[in-house]
Amino acid sequence: MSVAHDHDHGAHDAHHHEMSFIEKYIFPTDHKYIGKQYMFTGMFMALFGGFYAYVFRMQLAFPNMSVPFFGRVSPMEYNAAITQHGTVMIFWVAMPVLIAAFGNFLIPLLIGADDMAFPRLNRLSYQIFLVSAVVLIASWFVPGGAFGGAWTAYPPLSADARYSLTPMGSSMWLIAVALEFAAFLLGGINFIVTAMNGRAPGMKWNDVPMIVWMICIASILFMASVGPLVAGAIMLLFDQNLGTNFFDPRRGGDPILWQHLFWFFGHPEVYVVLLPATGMCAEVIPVFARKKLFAYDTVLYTTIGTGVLSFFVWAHHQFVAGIDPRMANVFTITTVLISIPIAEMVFLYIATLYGGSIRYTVPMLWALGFIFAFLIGGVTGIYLGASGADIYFHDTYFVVAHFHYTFFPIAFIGTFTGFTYWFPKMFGRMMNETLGKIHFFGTMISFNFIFLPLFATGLGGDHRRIYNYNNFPELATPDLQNLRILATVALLVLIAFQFIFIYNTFYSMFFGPISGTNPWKATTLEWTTPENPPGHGNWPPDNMPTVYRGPYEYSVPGREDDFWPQNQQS
Amino acid sequence: MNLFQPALSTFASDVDNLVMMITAIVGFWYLATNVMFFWLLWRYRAQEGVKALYVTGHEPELLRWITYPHYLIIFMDLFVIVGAIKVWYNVKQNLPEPQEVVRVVGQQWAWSFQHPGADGILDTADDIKTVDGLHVPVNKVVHAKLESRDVLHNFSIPVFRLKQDIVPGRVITAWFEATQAGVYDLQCAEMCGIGHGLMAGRIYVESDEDHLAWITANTPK
Amino acid sequence: MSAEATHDHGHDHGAGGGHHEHIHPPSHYVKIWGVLCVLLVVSVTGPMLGIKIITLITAFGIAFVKAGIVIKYFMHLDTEKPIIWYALITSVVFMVLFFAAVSPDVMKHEGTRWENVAAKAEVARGLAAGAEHGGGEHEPAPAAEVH
Amino acid sequence: MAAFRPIANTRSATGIPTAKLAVWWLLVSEIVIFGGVLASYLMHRLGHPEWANYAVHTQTAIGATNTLVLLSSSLTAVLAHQAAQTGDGKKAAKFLLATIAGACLFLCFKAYEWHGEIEEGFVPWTNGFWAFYYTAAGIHASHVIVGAIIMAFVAKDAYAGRDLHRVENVGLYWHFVDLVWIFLFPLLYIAK
Repeated sequence: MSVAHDHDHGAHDAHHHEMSFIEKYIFPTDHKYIGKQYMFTGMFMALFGGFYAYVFRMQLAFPNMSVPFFGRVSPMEYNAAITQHGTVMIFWVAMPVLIAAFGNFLIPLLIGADDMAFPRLNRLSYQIFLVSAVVLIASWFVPGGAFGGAWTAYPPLSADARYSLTPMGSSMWLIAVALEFAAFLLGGINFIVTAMNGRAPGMKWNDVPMIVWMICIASILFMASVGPLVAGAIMLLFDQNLGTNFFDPRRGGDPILWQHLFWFFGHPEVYVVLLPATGMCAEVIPVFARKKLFAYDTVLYTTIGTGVLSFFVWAHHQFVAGIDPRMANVFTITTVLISIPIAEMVFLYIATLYGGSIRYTVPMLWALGFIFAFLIGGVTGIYLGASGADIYFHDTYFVVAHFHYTFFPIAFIGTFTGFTYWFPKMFGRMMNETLGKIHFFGTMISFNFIFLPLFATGLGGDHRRIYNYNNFPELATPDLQNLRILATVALLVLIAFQFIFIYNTFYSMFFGPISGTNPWKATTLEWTTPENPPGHGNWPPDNMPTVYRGPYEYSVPGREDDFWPQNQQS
Repeated sequence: MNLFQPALSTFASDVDNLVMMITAIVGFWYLATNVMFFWLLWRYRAQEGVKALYVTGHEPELLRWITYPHYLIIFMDLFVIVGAIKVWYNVKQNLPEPQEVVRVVGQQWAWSFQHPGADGILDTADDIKTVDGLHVPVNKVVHAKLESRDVLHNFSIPVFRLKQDIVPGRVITAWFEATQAGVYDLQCAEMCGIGHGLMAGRIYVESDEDHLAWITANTPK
Repeated sequence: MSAEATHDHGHDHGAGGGHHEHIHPPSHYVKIWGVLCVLLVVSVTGPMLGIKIITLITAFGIAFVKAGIVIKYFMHLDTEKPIIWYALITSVVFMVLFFAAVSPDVMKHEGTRWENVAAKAEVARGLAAGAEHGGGEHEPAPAAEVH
Repeated sequence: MAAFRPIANTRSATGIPTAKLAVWWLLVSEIVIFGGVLASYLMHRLGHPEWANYAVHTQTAIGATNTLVLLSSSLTAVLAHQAAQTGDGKKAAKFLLATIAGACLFLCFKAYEWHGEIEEGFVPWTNGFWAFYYTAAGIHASHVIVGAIIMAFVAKDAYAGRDLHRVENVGLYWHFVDLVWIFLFPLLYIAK
């Protein structure tokens, strides 16, 4: 250790080193390019996830009709569509975009570093992720078809091809998910270590922007919860292909074990993607309210509290799934208690608005839209966490509507918040505000019209994962069917509005007005780079930023400017 | 428009009342939060010459606005927890003495039912086996022994507010007491493969005389 | 030993920037290895007595002692920053939590209103077959109905 | 592998070297992976008294020998670290090679052991015990293989006097592999 002094030269050499095209764009180690790779891969996968949603919503609204661009939907294809929709949206859209893309792009910039601590590990993480996406997409085209046993993959259905009838599809699905976990474990270690060790001189723990905390805490949650499921995935893979009997009750295994392994990860996973999305709000709201984040320390404690509590609640997904009923009481208590830190966090974000000077820009609208939509997702969770009510709601569309009121704000509204806010930093140009507002209102309104009707059908008894309700007399009523059609039509509207976003993104990327380095007049370090978008290394190596104050110093009394950048000495 | 399924078991209205109570509590919070939210959005919109306040949020007189509602949330959480556990205990843990025991077997993708027959005892010669139709007497405590031949299924009767997964290799006992005669849906509510959407059954809740007549007519010779 | 380990020699290691560590002579590590080998012998011979409580203490109690020695003297966790301790302990605690919450369903074969008949049959079959048949091979799994 | 190091890598706000911190976090994620397997095994083992009849067929002698091999390779790993601390890269490389030799020896014993058991008809799909036996030991063995490969790269650099801090980091990983075996040994072999 005492001889490892050569790094000083290494750091300098690299800044003089000209990069080839391949090094810069195909196999980059620069955190900003890896972040963009994750971003666009995730958005590309979202197209597939959205297409699957379109297919099965059309089938539900107009049973057995031929769906345009797809054809008639068989029960097998329907099951595959819902399974792949869930898997893709969580593992290949929410995770890569919220954690990996924003984590890669933002962490070094916001802590005043030139790159991640381990750039090549970072590149390896993206490459594994890319392979996992390829394996997943390939699994849709193998003989037997794509895996259709729901994204929870409960055995014995998932463990035995004689039950699932997708011998290759289920194994490839499992391998893709396991590879994706490996990619995010590597990425997560990188994020945590970079934020712990790589901070700019002078940056104390309470000078760290909230989004960095959120992504790191999310990475720690992921790391601490995914292990049992990695082990479980290996066991399930052996069950599928070697004929072992971990989860097969005919031969001494236990299917309940998989459910626990899955949800021990699956519930913290919700918070893994939630925290970065709330972090976006914590960054964006102070900027456009021109006001300090309300009670920084308390926001941080509620985040940590949420993270820790999220490990104690997982079995509320299994209340009626065959666990011992006595355990359900414990998990009801812990589940309802998680409302305490989460409610406090939302209150604090709302309190940040008090006394502000609020500018309704597009990123601000998205951040406020997140709070509005997530509130509905949050309060409806109480119904499902309360074991007695969950007896009726379990596996109905009420659950579907509830978790879409959390996941849609997280994965899409959160992403739009961050994407529109940091777009000038990513591409050096501004997005079109008018198109942005049309996209915002179109998306928010149609989104509510998709999922509010689904709360109603859930109350009416609609079970999930049913490809045609005509087989159930109580559910084949015109009232329920009209609500299903309403939801489907709203989905089509929602999809149509996304084309505005895609157009706005690509047009602004090349032809938008030049933004300048700090268009929002924000205080955090990413807005202080000399070049915009920042060049390799972000800052000149001999002039890295030093931090003198917290990240949210807006409207400080006695100062002419209403913002006070973190790196300004006075 | 009548969306909601009628409540037709002894505990169905308990579940519904719990849902109502939760609706009252979270509805209050939802409305209160939104009123505050939109009022702040309107009141503190950017205005010419008005600078934002500079507060950290740790000032006691401001933080009060967060902590007091917060204590109230903790207090109301207790109601939700107690209410949920009471209903749960009644439906899932407590097991009243059975007046009839039936066996429910799920398999891909059909139900089969074994009724105790005239002697009221399962696994005797006069058992009645049916496919996709479960016959039970009204106003009697019925135990259902849930078994599966292959994968996970779920024994769900929405009008009874009853739902229980069926796990292969296990025998799980569910109970209900129907309060009104009629024919209702019985559904599989756990993903069980390609035919999951076809796995429908019917439950025939019959008055004592009708039930007796059905037993007499169907007892195997 | 611990007094020696916490003694600060103020040796600065480049990459660490202020990370202090004491360098032990090789003989120190060989001694610890000797202790570990003795513990290994105890953990193998203890169960040969055939007394259950001694088996448990020697097999698992000593495993924890050995683990503690490796963690302290080989991995030098005793001189590491507390944050590392917290992270490692937390992950272990989560696994204990996992075990505690899952074992009522998986370890136990019956509970409130449920009974794991398949597992009970498996136990009965395995015990009846006895140690002679050793492997406890299954009969070929019954083929699932083909639909 | 005189790699380019970003400035972020050379900073140390926590006082823990960056690479070492990463290894500790890696170990956290490994603890939960092995924790998942071992917790699952343990709850089945305690619920299935008949597994004692199957565990009789594991060969304690080979398990104990392999424990000795891993303990000794941990010793050479820590001696390599000690040599690296004194700045002696060549000596560190030699000790690392000895550790790799230990890893290979471990794998040879493992292969011999598994070969014999498979010959006797004990395969992963025989029953639950053997499924866990092969899976848990197999995941562990894959860590042994990965550790040996990484150590080969580190030894090559250390021999040339480069990146000596990596000797300690790979050693940490190796001690963890040893730790897992310390628990696997009584769980799979001794408890009968």
